[in-house]
Amino acid sequence: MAVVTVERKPLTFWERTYLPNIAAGLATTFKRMVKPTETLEYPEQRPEIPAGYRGVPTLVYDPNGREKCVSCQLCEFVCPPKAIRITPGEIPNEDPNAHVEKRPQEFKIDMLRCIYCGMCQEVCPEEAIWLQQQYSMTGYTREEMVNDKKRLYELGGTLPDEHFKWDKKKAAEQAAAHGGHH
Amino acid sequence: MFDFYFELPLLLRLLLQGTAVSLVLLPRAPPCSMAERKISAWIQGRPGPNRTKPPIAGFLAPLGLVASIPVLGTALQKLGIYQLAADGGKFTFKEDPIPGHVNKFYFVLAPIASMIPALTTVAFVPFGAYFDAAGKLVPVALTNLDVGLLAVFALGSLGVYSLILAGWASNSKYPFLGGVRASAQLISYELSMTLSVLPVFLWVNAPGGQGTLSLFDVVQTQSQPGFWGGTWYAMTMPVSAFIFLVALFAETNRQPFDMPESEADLVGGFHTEYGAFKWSLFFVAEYAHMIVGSGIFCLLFLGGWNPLPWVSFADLAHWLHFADKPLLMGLIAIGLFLAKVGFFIFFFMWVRWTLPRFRYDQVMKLGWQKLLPLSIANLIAYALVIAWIETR
Amino acid sequence: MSSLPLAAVTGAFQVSLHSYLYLAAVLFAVGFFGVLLRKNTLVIYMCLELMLVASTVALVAFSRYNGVLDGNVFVFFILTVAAAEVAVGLAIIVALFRRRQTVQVEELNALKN
Amino acid sequence: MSASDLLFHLFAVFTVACALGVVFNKNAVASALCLLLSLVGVAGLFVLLDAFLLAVLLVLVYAGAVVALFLFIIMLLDMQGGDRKKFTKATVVSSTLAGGLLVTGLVSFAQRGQVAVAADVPVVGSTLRSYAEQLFTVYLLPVQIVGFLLLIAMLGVIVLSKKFEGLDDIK
Repeated sequence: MAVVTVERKPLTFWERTYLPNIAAGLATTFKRMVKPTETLEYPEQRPEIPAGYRGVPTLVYDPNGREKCVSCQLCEFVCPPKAIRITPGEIPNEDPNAHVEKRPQEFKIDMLRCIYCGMCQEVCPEEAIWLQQQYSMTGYTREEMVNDKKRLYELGGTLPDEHFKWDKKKAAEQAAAHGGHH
Repeated sequence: MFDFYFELPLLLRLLLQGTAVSLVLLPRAPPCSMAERKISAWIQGRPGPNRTKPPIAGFLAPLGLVASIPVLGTALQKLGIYQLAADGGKFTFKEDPIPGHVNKFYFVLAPIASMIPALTTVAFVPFGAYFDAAGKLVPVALTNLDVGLLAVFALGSLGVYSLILAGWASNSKYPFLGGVRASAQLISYELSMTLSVLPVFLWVNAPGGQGTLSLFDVVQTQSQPGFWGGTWYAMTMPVSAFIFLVALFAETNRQPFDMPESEADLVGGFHTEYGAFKWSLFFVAEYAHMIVGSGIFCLLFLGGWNPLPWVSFADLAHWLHFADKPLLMGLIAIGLFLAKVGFFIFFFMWVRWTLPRFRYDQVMKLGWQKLLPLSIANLIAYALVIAWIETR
Repeated sequence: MSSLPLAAVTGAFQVSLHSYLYLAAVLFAVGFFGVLLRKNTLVIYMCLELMLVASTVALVAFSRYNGVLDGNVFVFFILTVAAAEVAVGLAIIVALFRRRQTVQVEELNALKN
Repeated sequence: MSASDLLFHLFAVFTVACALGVVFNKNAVASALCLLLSLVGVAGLFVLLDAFLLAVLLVLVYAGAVVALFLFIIMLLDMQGGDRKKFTKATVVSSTLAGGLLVTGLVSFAQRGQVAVAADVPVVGSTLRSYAEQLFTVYLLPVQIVGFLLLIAMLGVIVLSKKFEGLDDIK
C-alpha cells in the first residue's frame, strides 16, 4: 500500500501568534457561560428513565392480583452474586389460586449483593421478576437493604399482561377431565 | 463629621490610614475565590456551589436572617454567597498539619511572608479622585509618590520570596521544583513588564512634562481635553498593554502560566505540603496580587477612574453636579475604578478556564525569545515616534 | 507629594551624620568579617554585597547632610554596577561548579604549588 | 528623641543584626534571606534620608532581582549546607581581629574627619526630576558607560553560561 505523506500546512503569521485562536476560545467559553447550565440538580430534578431500564428487581402480580412467582427458584440458582433467597411454600387448598403449583413463602433480594445483571428476569419462566425503573435504593442499615416479599411486591405492582396461563391450564385440565367422562 | 479624626496626631493618623488601606485587600480574597468557583462552573455548564444555607440560629445569625428573606435569600444562596462563610470556617478551624520533614521555621514563615507584599503594594495605588476645597483634583490614595510605579514593582517582586521559601522549606521534591520555577519565571517576565510600561512614561514625561512615575499623573494625562488627550493608552499603545497583560499573568502565576503550582506535573507545586489556614494565606496573596496588578493595568492603560475614553471623570462630575461633594465624588471614582478592576478579575478567571497550561520550556521561551524582543522593539518604536512628535 | 521631607511626619531630624557613618562603618566591617570568615563562595559574595551596600549608606548620608545630589547619583551607579557584577559573578560560580563540583574556596586551590 | 531618631535606631539595629545573620548563618538560603532583610533595613534608612527613589531602586534591584538570583543559584547548585568544613581557630581569630581593626579605623576616621554640616539642610532632589536632570546632564557620560558595561556584562554572562562543544581538552 502506498504511503501518502501529507504535508503539514504551514501556519500563517496570525496562527503562529495564537492570538486569534485564543480570542476564539475565549468567545466559546463566554458563550458557554451565558447559556443555561446542563447540570441536573438531582434530588429536586430527576432524570428521565428510558423504557427497558434495568433498575431494582421486583416481583409482580398478574391483573387478577395473583402472585406470578411460583417459587421455582431458578432465579435463586442463576443469580451470580447469590442475592436471592426464596423459601417456597404450598398454597392451601381453600385458596382461589390453589391450582397454581406453589408460591413463595418468603422471597428476599439482598440489594447490597445485587449487581442488576437482569439474569433473574431472563430466566424466570413465569415473568414474575422484573427489573424496573427504580434506581436508587438507600437505607441506614444492612437489614433495610434486604427487600422482603412485601417490599418487592410494593415496588413491583401489577403486570398488565393478560396471559392467565394458570387459569387457562386449569380450564384446559377441567375440559379434558370433562371430555374424558364423555 | 470626621473632625475627631483630623485632631489625632499625624503619625497615628497615617498609621490608621495605612492599616485601613492594607486591610482593604484582605477580605477581597474570599469573594474572588467564590467568583472563581462560580465562573469556572458556568463556563463548564454547571451551576457551581448553590446549596449552602446558614441555619437561622447558627453561629452567624445575621447571615441566617438574610438567608430567610424570601427572594433575596434564595438568590444569594444560588450565587453561593453563604459558601464563603463555610469555606472561611473550614480554613480557619481545620487541622493545620506541619509535616515532619519540613524546615519548620521557614515553613511557617513563608505564608506570612506572602502577605507582606500582597498587603503593602496597595498603599501606592490610587483608587479614585475628588476635587478638594481649592477645586484641585486630588487622588484617593494612601501615598502619591512620584516613584509610585517603581514602588509597586519593587514590593510586588518581593512576593516571589514566599513561593521560593515555601518550596525550599517543604524539603521535598515537587515543592522545591515549584519554588525554582517561581524564581526563574519572575526574573524572566519582570523585564518585559518593566520595558512595556516605559513607552507610557516616555509619553507622560515628554519634555516639558513634570518628570514623574506617579500612577495618578498617568491617569491625569489620559483625561485631558481633546482627541489625543482623552484617549486611553490601551488604544495608542496596544502592544505595550498586551505585553504588560501577559507579563501580569505570568507574575501572578495565573493560568496559563501557573508553573509554580502546575498540578499536572508538580502535584501542587510550592504549596504541596501546605494545608488549611497557611494554604489559604497563599491564595489570599495570589488574589491580592491579581487585584493590585489589574488595578495598575487599569491606571496605566485604561484611564483609571475615567468612565469612558474622551469622557474624563472631572467632566462627568461637572455634568452630573456632584463636583462639590468630595465624599460622593470619591466614592463614585472608586466605584468606577473597582468596576474596571472587577472586569479584569473576571478576565483572569475567564482566561484560566479557557486556555491550557503552557509547558515550562514554552513559558521560558515565550518570556525570553518572544516577549522580551517584542517589548524592546516596542520601546524603540515608541521612543522614535515620541521623539518625532516632540520635535515636530 | 513626595518632596515633603519625612521629618514633617516623624518629627525633627536629629540623627547626626556621624551616626550614619558609624552605621556604615559597622556594616562594612561585618561584610568584611564575613568575607574573611566564610568558605562558601556564594556566602562570600553576599558579604561583598553587604560591603557595597554599606558604602551606599555613607554616600546617601553625605549627600543628604550636604544638600547635594551627587552622592545619590553615585549610589544609582553603584546599584547598576552591582547588578551587573552579581550576574557575572554568579555565572562564574556556576561555571566553576560545573567544572569542579564545589564552591568551597578551600577546595578551589588548583594554583597551589 | 523624635520619631525619626527612633526609626533610625530601629533600622540601624535591624540592618546590622541581619548583616550578622548573613555572616553567621550555617545555611546559605538563610544567609540570603538575612541579606534580603538587611537590604530592606537599608532601604528604610534611605527613606529616612529622603532618598525615596534610591530606597525603591534598592528594593527593586537588590531585593527583587539580586537576592532572587542568589537563591536561584543556591537551589540550582543544591548547596544549602553552607561551609563544609568547620572554621579553624586561626581563621576565626584573624577574621575577628581584621574586622575589629577595620571598625576602629573607620570609626576613628569618621570621628576625626571634618564632616560637620548644618543641622537643617534643605532636602535636595528627592524628586525623580532632579535625578533625571543630574543623570542626563552632568553625569551623561557615566550613564552611557554604565549602559555599555551592562551590555558587556550580559554578553559575558551568556558566554560564561554557555556549554561549548569540543572544548573539553582545554582544562
